[in-house]
Amino acid sequence: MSKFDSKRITEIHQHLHTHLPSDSALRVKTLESLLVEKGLVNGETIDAWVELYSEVIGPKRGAEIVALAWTDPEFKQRLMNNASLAIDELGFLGTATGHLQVVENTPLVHNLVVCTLCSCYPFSILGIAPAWYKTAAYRSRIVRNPRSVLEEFGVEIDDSIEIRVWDSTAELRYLVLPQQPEGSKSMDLKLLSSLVTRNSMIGTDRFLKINTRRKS
Amino acid sequence: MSKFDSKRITEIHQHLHTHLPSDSALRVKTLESLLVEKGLVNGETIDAWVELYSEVIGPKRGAEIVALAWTDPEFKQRLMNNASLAIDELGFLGTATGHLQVVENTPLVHNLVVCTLCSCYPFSILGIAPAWYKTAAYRSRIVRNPRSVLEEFGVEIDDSIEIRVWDSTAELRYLVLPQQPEGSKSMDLKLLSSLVTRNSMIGTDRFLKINTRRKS
Amino acid sequence: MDGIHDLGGKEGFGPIEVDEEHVAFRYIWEGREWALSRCARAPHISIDWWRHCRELIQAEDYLNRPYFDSWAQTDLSTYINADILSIEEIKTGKADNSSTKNLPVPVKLSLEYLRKNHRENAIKFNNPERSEPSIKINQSVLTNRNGHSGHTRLPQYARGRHGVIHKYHGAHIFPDLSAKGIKTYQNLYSVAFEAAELWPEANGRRDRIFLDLWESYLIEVN
Amino acid sequence: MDGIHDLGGKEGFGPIEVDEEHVAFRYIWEGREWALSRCARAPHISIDWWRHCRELIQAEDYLNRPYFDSWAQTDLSTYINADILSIEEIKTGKADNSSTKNLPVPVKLSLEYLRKNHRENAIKFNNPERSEPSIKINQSVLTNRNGHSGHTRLPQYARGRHGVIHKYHGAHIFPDLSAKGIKTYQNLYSVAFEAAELWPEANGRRDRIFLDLWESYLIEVN
Repeated sequence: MSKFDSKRITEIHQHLHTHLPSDSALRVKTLESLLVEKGLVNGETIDAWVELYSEVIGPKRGAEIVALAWTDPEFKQRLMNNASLAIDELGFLGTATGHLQVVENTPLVHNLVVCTLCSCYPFSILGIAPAWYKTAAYRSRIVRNPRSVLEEFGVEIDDSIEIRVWDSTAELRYLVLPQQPEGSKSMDLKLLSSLVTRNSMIGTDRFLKINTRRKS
Repeated sequence: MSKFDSKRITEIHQHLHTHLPSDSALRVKTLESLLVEKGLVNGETIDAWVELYSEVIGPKRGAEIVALAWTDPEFKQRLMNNASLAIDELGFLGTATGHLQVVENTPLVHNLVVCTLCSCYPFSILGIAPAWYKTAAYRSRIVRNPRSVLEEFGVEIDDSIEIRVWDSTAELRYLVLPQQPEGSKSMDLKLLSSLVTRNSMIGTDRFLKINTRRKS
Repeated sequence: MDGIHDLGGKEGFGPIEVDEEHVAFRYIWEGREWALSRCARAPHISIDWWRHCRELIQAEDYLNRPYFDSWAQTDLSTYINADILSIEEIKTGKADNSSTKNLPVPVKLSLEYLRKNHRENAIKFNNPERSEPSIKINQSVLTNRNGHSGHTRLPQYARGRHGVIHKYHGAHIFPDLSAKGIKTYQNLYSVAFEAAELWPEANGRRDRIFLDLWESYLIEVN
Repeated sequence: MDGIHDLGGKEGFGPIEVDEEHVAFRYIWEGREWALSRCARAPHISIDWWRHCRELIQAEDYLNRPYFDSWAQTDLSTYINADILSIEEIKTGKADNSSTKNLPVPVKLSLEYLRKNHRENAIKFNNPERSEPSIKINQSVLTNRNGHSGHTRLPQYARGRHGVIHKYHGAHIFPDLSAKGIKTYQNLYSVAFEAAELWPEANGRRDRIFLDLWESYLIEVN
């Protein structure tokens, strides 16, 4: 029997629909405890992965990449040419960034990232994706009505600016390089990276400010 | 303000999603009691409509039409030409049959009816549609995989037979005229109509039998 | 609109419950909702606008809530939109009668009356004065590639596809405009599509799918 | 497959919750599921087969259940399919250890180890030996009109549409076959589409949508 049989998976999902507890926490507990009991995963390794993505890896990494690109033209060049190689210099290469593409905002261009078919995201530099990024509402609307979605995020984009929506349909992940805010030229890397919001690296934020620190 | 504003309806649905009780019976009770209290509907008229479609109007009417078409070639001719006029002779004209089209099964053709966009159905001759007819499963699959759907209904259709699926996208309703079963030539109208299943008039049944009475 | 209601050909909806008990209404509330939908409606409503209001129900509710429940929600939305009911009234279940002073008083109709006069419910949607087709039977047509965000009756699965005119039905009310309160008539045709024209896996299958489509959905082709 | 997951351009999903608290995992179970998905997988699995298994979740569950919940269900389905877990074990929560005798023993990895070696999780999907594009930059292309019932990465909204080759990315694993356990490589391109080519209401809007598409999704046109 083929191990790649859609019909069998459909039947399994029907069984699961009937037999799984409706509480998500219980579902995951069932999966974890069975895998641990069967010796398929190590409980402490699971703890370490949770900690890694709760404490170590998050959008701060992306913000550091952006700040460096603003201040170091040679790094920026390497980043635009091959972002996977460039972030490896910083120790940020990892889950889902084996193929990474940076897309740069300019006065005339605004970039936005989505995955309409699932929820692809550059985990090792932005951490776990925000919940809205994974919703049917964002995935369905952003490719069709990017301007109205941006308005909901409080971002108004002039009609003269071209919006480019990047739908991550392959194993290529995207990072938006936002524009450096006015009046930040003299700031150091640490201060600069604190200006970079997570949303600005996905494209649902555009106008970074020098007097507000990262909120989201 | 336009009375035909999609955005406003979307907002209303969001309010309703939040504020309606989740129990369907309570939702309908709320609607009914408000309309009655406001003098917009008459409670006894509602009772009469329920009774009409519980007791009087149902697939028995369609079965009578079919039996008459089998036995009266002139009626059948009128039925195929203009089904709305023909069923009016029998007193069966009514809800959703103002434009009715009869499609006839033959040894080489099998007809099936669906409404992929909502759930259009010829109420005044078949009564309230069966629940499966209104499911996403039937509506999605019957236009694409009619043969596998028919198999689920226990109906096997030879590859040499053409399947015609009628998707009721307009205000035109369809009634399938099934083939008269072998060995029923001598039967009277009443007996003949008892052989006609509701599903055979939608197309999810094909092979009527003279020794089984209507089940569904 | 490219909504969840446009289900033709979509995959992943599982098996069909075929062994259903044959009963008009499984629950009392189903019958009440059916009857309510027969007795009263918001002013200015058309079947197309009502259908569009149903399509606009949130996708997850559309798929998960019972069928007649979605009718009740649709009715409620049209009454609220027409300022006949308010969210507040629906929350409390108590009517504020100020808003309905000028509406006609409903009549009491008996079962016997409804049975005898049921044919009055057979609504005609065609314009009998217009019955000249502008596209001939057997003519090849290509359907529009796009829909639009309003109500339309050209399903996604039949867009940008080649078919053949099978039958002419006269000029019928055009739903896309009717859903915006504008009553116009347009020629309506049954159009036949080969299964293989619509579905990638249907190659060699001699089945056909028929849709009733209005003239502006169609382009004549050679 | 033309499943519920193929959401691009679909209408009726309502507003976006933009004021979300910035937190990696809202609930403990979300973190556990994320971590589980990093630690173990059913044999023979590919990312494409896993995604297809997620797409096959019943549409109403796909829309209604929380995001990482659907990951857990997907994992469970792949383990059951690989005969590593059974429905019975999942129902009772008790493992029957007979089925996993020959599987490798999992190692214990510390946070420090994971942090230092995280780059090992950056998987490459391209074939570095193949890097010659067969379609030139700026070439006009037409996408396939149809998908198929298996896993594919050409969304419905971009089928049968004209675009322009924007960038070449080398030969990448072809997902449609990878989801069937067959590893092949095919040239991958970013393709740019004018908004007005995809959406009926976008006329005059100077926005573009870029998708990463494999060669066999594309036909060169003039």
